[in-house]
Amino acid sequence: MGALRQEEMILNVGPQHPSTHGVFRLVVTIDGEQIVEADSVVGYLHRGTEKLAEDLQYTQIIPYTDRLDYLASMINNYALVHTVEYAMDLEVPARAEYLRLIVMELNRIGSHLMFIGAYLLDLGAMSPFLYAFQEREMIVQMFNEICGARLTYNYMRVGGVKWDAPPGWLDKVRDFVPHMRERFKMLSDLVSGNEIFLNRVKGIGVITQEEALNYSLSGINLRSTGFNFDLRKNRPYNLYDQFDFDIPVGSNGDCFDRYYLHLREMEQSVRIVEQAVASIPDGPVLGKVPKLIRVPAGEYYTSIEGARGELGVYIVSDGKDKPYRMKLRRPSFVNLQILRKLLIGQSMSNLIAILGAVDIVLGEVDA
Amino acid sequence: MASLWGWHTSALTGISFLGMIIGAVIVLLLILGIVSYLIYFERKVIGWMQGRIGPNRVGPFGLLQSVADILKLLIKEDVIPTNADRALFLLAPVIAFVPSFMVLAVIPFTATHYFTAGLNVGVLYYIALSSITILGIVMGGWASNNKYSLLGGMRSAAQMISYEIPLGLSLLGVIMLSGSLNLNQIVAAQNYGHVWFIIPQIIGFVVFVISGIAELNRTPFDLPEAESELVAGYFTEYSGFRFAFFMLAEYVYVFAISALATTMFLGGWSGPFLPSWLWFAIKVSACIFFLFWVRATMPRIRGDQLMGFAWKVLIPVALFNILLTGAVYEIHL
Amino acid sequence: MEMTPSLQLPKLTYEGFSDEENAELRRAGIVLGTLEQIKGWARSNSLWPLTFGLACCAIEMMGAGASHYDLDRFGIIFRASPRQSDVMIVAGTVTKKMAPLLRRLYDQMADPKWVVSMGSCATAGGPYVKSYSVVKGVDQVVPVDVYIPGCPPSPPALIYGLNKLQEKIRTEAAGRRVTG
Amino acid sequence: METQQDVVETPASGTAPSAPEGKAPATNSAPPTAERAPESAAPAVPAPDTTPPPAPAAKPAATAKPAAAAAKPAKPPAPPDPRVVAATATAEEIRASIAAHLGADAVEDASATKEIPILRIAREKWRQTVEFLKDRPEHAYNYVELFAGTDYKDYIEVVVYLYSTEHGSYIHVKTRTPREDASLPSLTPVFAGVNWEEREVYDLLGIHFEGHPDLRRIMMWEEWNGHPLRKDYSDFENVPSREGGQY
Repeated sequence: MGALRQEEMILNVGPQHPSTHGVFRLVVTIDGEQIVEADSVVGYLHRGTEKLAEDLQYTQIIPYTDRLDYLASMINNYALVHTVEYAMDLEVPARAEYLRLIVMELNRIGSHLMFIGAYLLDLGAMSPFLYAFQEREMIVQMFNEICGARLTYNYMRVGGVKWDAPPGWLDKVRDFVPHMRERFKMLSDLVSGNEIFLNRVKGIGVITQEEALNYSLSGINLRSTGFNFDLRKNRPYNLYDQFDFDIPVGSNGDCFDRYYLHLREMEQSVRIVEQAVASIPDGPVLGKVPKLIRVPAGEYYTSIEGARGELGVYIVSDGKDKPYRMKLRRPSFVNLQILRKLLIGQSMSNLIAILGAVDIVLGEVDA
Repeated sequence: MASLWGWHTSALTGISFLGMIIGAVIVLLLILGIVSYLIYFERKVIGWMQGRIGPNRVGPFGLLQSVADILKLLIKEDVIPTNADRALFLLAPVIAFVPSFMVLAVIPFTATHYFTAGLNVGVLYYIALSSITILGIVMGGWASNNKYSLLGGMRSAAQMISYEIPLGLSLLGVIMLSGSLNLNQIVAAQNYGHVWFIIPQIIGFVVFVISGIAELNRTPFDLPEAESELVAGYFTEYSGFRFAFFMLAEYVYVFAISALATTMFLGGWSGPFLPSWLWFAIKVSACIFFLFWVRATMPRIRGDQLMGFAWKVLIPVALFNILLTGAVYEIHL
Repeated sequence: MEMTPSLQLPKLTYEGFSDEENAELRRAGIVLGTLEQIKGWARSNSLWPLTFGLACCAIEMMGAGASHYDLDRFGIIFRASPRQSDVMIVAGTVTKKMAPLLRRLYDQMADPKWVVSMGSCATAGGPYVKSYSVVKGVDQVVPVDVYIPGCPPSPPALIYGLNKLQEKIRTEAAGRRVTG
Repeated sequence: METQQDVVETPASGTAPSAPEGKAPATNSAPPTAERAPESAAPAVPAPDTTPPPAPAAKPAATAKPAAAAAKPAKPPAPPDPRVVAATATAEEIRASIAAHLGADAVEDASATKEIPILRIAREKWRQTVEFLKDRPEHAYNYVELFAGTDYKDYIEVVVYLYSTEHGSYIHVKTRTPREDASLPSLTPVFAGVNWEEREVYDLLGIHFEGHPDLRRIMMWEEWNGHPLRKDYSDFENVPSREGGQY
């Protein structure tokens, strides 16, 4: 053959690239079509939320949590108020907890729909994205009715929620449940059995259980490896221990499992919503909360099951009305670390399939 | 007008040469019109399939949408990147675009063959010319001095070379049945036999459709311009009317391959009651609709699977089809 | 304002000229003026935005492109390559780390090009105006044509903003200046 | 599709590790009567450790009048929170276990917040102790939940919340480093998942992690000046150099 000069090529994927879902940059070194090194560069959306929070009262921080994981803002809201309530040992009225649970699970459905749409768009299927957005739009409009915002809700307060559900809203949710059940079948019929799709995601990007734990993965990334860990069951918060639902768990830890678990998890969320709407009590939606919220001095950490994994808030308080330090445990940020390990040795065309399945939201990665 | 397609049998005169020029210009304008409404049709059809409306604001029912798009692209700045290979960069869209029009010369649009060159090697001519476009694409990808473009161009070359073979092989069955490479005579053969070649050549047709979509770089084989992977593939760096040339070439090929499928497998312009051009238009539209339908439905295939599919599945199947056709032909006659 | 230049003869007013001069210019430049308007018509009806989602607003931008709102009605389709796009919708917070790249993408776009600043973060820093890492408004980096308020603006707001941009393109093509 | 039908669906208390007691939703916990007072007053929770006051003046403010506590001012000698007592006992147990293997000076302090045991580890023994907690089967804290750093006036503290997927228990360990030339042993060799977290703390708080495989700034670019999460950070004093970013 003689001396054929070969060299590796460095390819910058992002920060403006259609499939990085935002401003995420991936510097991959490729040898032909094979990836030999992958370096993730994040921080293009670093907005300094943690620093800003040190100058804000607890109620004022809630809108900032909306903008972290902007696909599941309700869950982010809850993560913060839950920690404050835990630190203050506040009691929340039952109706408020029910409303929180309903909006959180609806938001989980909306977020997962977005994942499915965007993931399939990455894989080249255009239509599922638009189909997924139709249902997401319904959820968003329900949120719009209950709190007046489509994306950044700022709905929860320490000790309850800001507004009670408007008249007829719960009926809408009730009607949404059977509608969503029908759409599940369609959503999974769209591509789940498609030979091309299966070939692209089966056995790709396999994570083992030990790796997953070592990399502190959480959420669907962890459950796809077969490890059953969902904070809604393992460390119940809100009212999750009163409802009947299952935690779908994968077996192979590959991209298909991660895709499929999103579908399955939505079904469980619909179940929870159905039960909650059926049994929601009447009553106030905001508990007895001091006007100025002061968290007693100390360090508190609680975590909940966000749409992308364990979402935790760590507050160091010196007893004032503002946190001395607030740290957010962002699941996307932690989950994304495993990307390098998954990519090395893969071919270029698998890059998109693997990156998409890790399911990141850049607002959360960069905070 | 007969002089237009009979140029190789009769002497070339000034009048016949003028006729040829006029005929070519008419076809060109016609195709431009068809292509711009093809794009409109695609956006509408895919929009409806996705529960959307599609363009409806520009002109009545959005009919002027493609006109606005093309006009805008023509008057947009034509960026030539500093580090690009200037000459090749400028040449590439032309090389990609010209063959796409040239292949239309052999397609019999109507029963009268006004604008059709009665080439005796029509099928070969089509396949040979359509391969030239690959050169333009690879050139454009390389000359852009952009890694995404390069990857797109390379993928395109690999894909097209692989799929040329099953495409050609799938047509062999038709040629064996009709006994001619002349597209006019292939249509005539389907007329006399009263059976479209899609029926005896169903295997060949399936192979043809799959490799035809791959030739067009359309979903699910749109790897060279995979938006989510390669930004815009080989024409990432092209803007303005050079980009428009690539786009037009792509859609002209959509029309051309549908016309070829109609001619080879669906009886061409033949059909009862309606005029022949209308029959041709209906059949071509059906083929084009199928292509758009596939685009709205399928995810993208992966590169290595794409190649494996061409070499391990399509080529053996096409060869088997030839063998079968030969055997049946021998026994039957 | 109705702008159907191909159907009606426009009445142009050139900036900085008296009425008589305007009449003179109009008589001389009527062909040119109409050509400009046709260009403006084509450009305004074929706005291809760059997919440039930065943060939360990107989701609403995608929502505007999805079935319920369908930007394709207006001939707006998203392009991934800056070379082929006409308008950059800056949807989200621009950080100091991202700003040079944003400028580079803007420079890569072919003329004529426009910028829409979507949401309060892109307009003026929004809720992150006190942050150490956020650019206080994308107009410090690139010239902005249309600002859309909201955090994030809803898809109808985005569509309204894009319609305003179309109107602006047509108005400018007709020789008038767009003012506040 | 069919292959996925065998997905395991575990009921609440199946293979899942039992939830740590007391980490219940706020509605289920005891009413907020007298628990707050011992938080800062009971000897079980040494206030200077769990909540080092940022300024000397802040301490009186902390104990004086949290608005909620003001509602119950008439019960000064409240009994200590049973959760804190239990957690402190657990913390002491673990401390003894660590002391037996790594020396008595490894753990500087053992306390608790609510139901969570807190251990403060000596800076030099930081990695060994975490490794010990991970590897010993009786502890088996194999999952990092939180990694955070906090800047106090005279030191920087790094906290790690460890969870044991086997025992279902979790623990809060921390260590301190001086603000000048802040450095700590890196935990990345023990837990791969803290790689980026340590980079973030390095970027925003300026702690140098020894033994980290790839210690670079993660949120800001390399030419950025200063560490924003430090309390004395100022936008005006820490103007970034103009080489990397233009702004």
